[in-house]
Amino acid sequence: MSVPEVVMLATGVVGGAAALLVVTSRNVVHSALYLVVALLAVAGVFLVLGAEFVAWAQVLVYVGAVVVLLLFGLMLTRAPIGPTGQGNELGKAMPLAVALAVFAGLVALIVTSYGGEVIALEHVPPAALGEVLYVAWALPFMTLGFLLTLALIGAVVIARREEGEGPLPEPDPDEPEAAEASPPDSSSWPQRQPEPTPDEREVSA
Amino acid sequence: MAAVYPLIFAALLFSVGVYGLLSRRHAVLVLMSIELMLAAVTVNLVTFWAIAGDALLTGQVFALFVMAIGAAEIGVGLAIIMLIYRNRASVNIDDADLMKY
Amino acid sequence: MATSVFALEPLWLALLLQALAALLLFLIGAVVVGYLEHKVLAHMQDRLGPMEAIWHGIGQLPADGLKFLQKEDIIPTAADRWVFALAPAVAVVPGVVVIAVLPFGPGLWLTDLDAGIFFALAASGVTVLGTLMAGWSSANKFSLMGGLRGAAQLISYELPLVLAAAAIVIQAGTLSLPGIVEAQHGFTLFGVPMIYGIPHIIGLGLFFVAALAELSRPPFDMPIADSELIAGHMTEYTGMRYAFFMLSEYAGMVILSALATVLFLGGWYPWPGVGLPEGAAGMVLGFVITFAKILVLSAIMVWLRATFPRMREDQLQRLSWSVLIPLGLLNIVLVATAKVWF
Amino acid sequence: MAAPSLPGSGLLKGLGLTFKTMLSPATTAQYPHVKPELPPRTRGVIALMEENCTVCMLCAKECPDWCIYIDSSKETVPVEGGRTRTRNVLDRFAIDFALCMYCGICVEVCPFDALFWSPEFEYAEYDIRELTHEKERLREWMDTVPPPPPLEEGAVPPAEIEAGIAAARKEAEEAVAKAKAAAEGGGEPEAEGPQIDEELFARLVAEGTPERAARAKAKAAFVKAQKRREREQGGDQ
Repeated sequence: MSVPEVVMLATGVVGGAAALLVVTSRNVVHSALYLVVALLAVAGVFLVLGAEFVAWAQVLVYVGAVVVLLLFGLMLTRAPIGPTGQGNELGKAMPLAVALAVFAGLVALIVTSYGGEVIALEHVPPAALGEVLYVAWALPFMTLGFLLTLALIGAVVIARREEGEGPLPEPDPDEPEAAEASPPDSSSWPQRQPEPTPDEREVSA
Repeated sequence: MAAVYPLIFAALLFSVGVYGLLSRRHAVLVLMSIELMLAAVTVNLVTFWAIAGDALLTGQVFALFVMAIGAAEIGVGLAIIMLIYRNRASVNIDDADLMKY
Repeated sequence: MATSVFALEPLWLALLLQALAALLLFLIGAVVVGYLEHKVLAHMQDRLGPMEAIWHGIGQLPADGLKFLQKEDIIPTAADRWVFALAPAVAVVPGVVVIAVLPFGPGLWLTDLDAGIFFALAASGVTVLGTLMAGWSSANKFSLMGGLRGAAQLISYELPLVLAAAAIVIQAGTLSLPGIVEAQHGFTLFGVPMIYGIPHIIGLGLFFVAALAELSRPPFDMPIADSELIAGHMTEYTGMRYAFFMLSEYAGMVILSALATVLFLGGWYPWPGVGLPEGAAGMVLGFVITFAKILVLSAIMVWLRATFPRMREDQLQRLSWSVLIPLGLLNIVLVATAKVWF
Repeated sequence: MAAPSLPGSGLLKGLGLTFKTMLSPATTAQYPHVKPELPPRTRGVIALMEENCTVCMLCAKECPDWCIYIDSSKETVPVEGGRTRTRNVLDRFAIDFALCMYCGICVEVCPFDALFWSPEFEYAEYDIRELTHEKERLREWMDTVPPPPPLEEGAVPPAEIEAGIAAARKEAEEAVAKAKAAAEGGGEPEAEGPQIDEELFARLVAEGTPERAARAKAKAAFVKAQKRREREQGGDQ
């Protein structure tokens, strides 16, 4: 076994285990932290394969920005310490069966198609990547930039709080007793009541 | 180096992502599973580039593209989750069923 | 171009020496800058600062380190133990890793990556994870607020930092840090040898402001904000773990000052066009010059800390998104235009 | 209206100020190496002049913290050719400086000048119980009490001191006079009437003031002038 193979196996095992923990962890924040490990392992695989620039881009974009954004979102919505009840239905047979079937199919396909294939590792300097990126791939690259700008604007538009859309509903001036009768629940973050679902509307009607 | 190692690693990441996507109901976890699947795709792209030895470095370039798409997807996805949370006080994707009826 | 002094055989010896050197540089840099901060800040506030340890307090930081070592290591009951324990390490490790690519003199670098500046920025971006982990796992609302502020701040200021560095990369035509120093050495402005910092004054300002914000140093220390958040994400930490956070802050000052030195101030050369003697003398001289530049930049950071009050969170975000980032994009356009033109 | 300034000039001004401060010498006092220069009325610790204490207990009673502990006993003193007398003996006088809030009421109320403020302040202890200091220690601190600060230029001296000086002088003068008389051979001292300020008396009478009132005023003026003279002489000594 050569050095690259050992490194590849090690990163692969670590990354695979971390990925499994991402989807099985009962704590969402832990999931996000395991995702960091999995993505770093992916960067390691890139390094072994000789794609240095892609590896650092993976670290910069995924670990430095995407996971931080995910954690940020998690903490903004709800920052639970300890296991959370939401979305932790483990041991479902169906997803497990589907995932195993996908894995088995993919492995069978890989082994039959690329079983004997050997990669000749070569290091690609970032300069070479830059040359093809800005010459041969210039148009897709610019399109991508345009897409990113659109996504940025779209995200801002979606997440923006509209004028007058405060976290607390405006008290009705006609019914002062109602406002006094129901003091805000101090245990929960002040937020708008969820609208009744159509079923409830039908029942009340 | 044998080509199967990175490919099997990618397959593992992808199927784990599939499992997470199907079994978990937490919206952010679903996003994470999608990220795992995207990472599997980038690993595949880079591996196939390493096997084929493309002069245009197609695999690496596409891996970068996938990363950019992933970042954009996370941005928009989290914005949507924030909005749902603000309106429904829940991050369970089963609660976001207003358009079903 | 010179090769690294660490390019020797066998490989394991080279690796061991590199790791040792990185750790040593990390610690020495952090301690020297820490002492600088103690003294400069003190004199700017009409104080003397540490005076007792050895001579004029030069032993103060090692003494503090010893004190931290013997402190009790407290983990709050409600804390998430593993995440809480790991967070300081996550904050420190990127700093040690980045040291590996920084050139401290001709041949005085541990490794010369082709994508050196890119790697340095990527790795230093990981530090924010430590802040977030610490903030969340402490089970303390002040810590959580500090962690959230830290994450928001570091995400928004990573962009101007990278944009400012990108302009220099365009100018130098290489991502390698020693390569940038050498390219700068041959740079002339209208026939006069010039450091990048003078024509790229916008980039230098952007880089410096963004670096201050990346380090959460005053006036951008909202994540720590001792008057409102106690110590932000570090509130619950004691002893060695707390010392790790302090160490990562000081080492961060060294690293970002060193990056600014390489990108804008000519690296180990006293001035572009002015060479250094060959051999060991040149190495020592180059190291001294680099370190002097790093210390001057760090002293300016301390100076800003002593002068300016903390900004408000919304002002901070506005500064980044509506001033620095547009300015950074404009800077790139200007630099690229100038590069093509001349 | 202030003149419009360049944007950012305020920031530079601030930077300049901190830089100037850095270059100016620091104001830090290097305390353990350099002793601080304390003002004369520093309230460092309370010292006891044991000899002056009469165990009147006023200080202990007035202390808001009840931090003064006094024990005393009666002692009989034989007097030659008379009844024996009793007097109070101070057995214990302690101040708990862990409780003391340095209000200084005990120093103020002491009618016999037994308590003083001393500028001594280095009496920290590792154990809070050792902050209760007994009369021996309090007496030692008496040596560090500075002399009262000199009076201001032209200030009126305290009445009781003046009275004491005047009484002493009068006694001395009487003794001198007596001795002189004895030396002259027992001549009766001339009984002098009260002296008056003749000049003022003449002027007041000329102005039409009743003689008795004028005499009283002139007498008061004379006494005042004499006192001033005495004071000036006292000040010279």
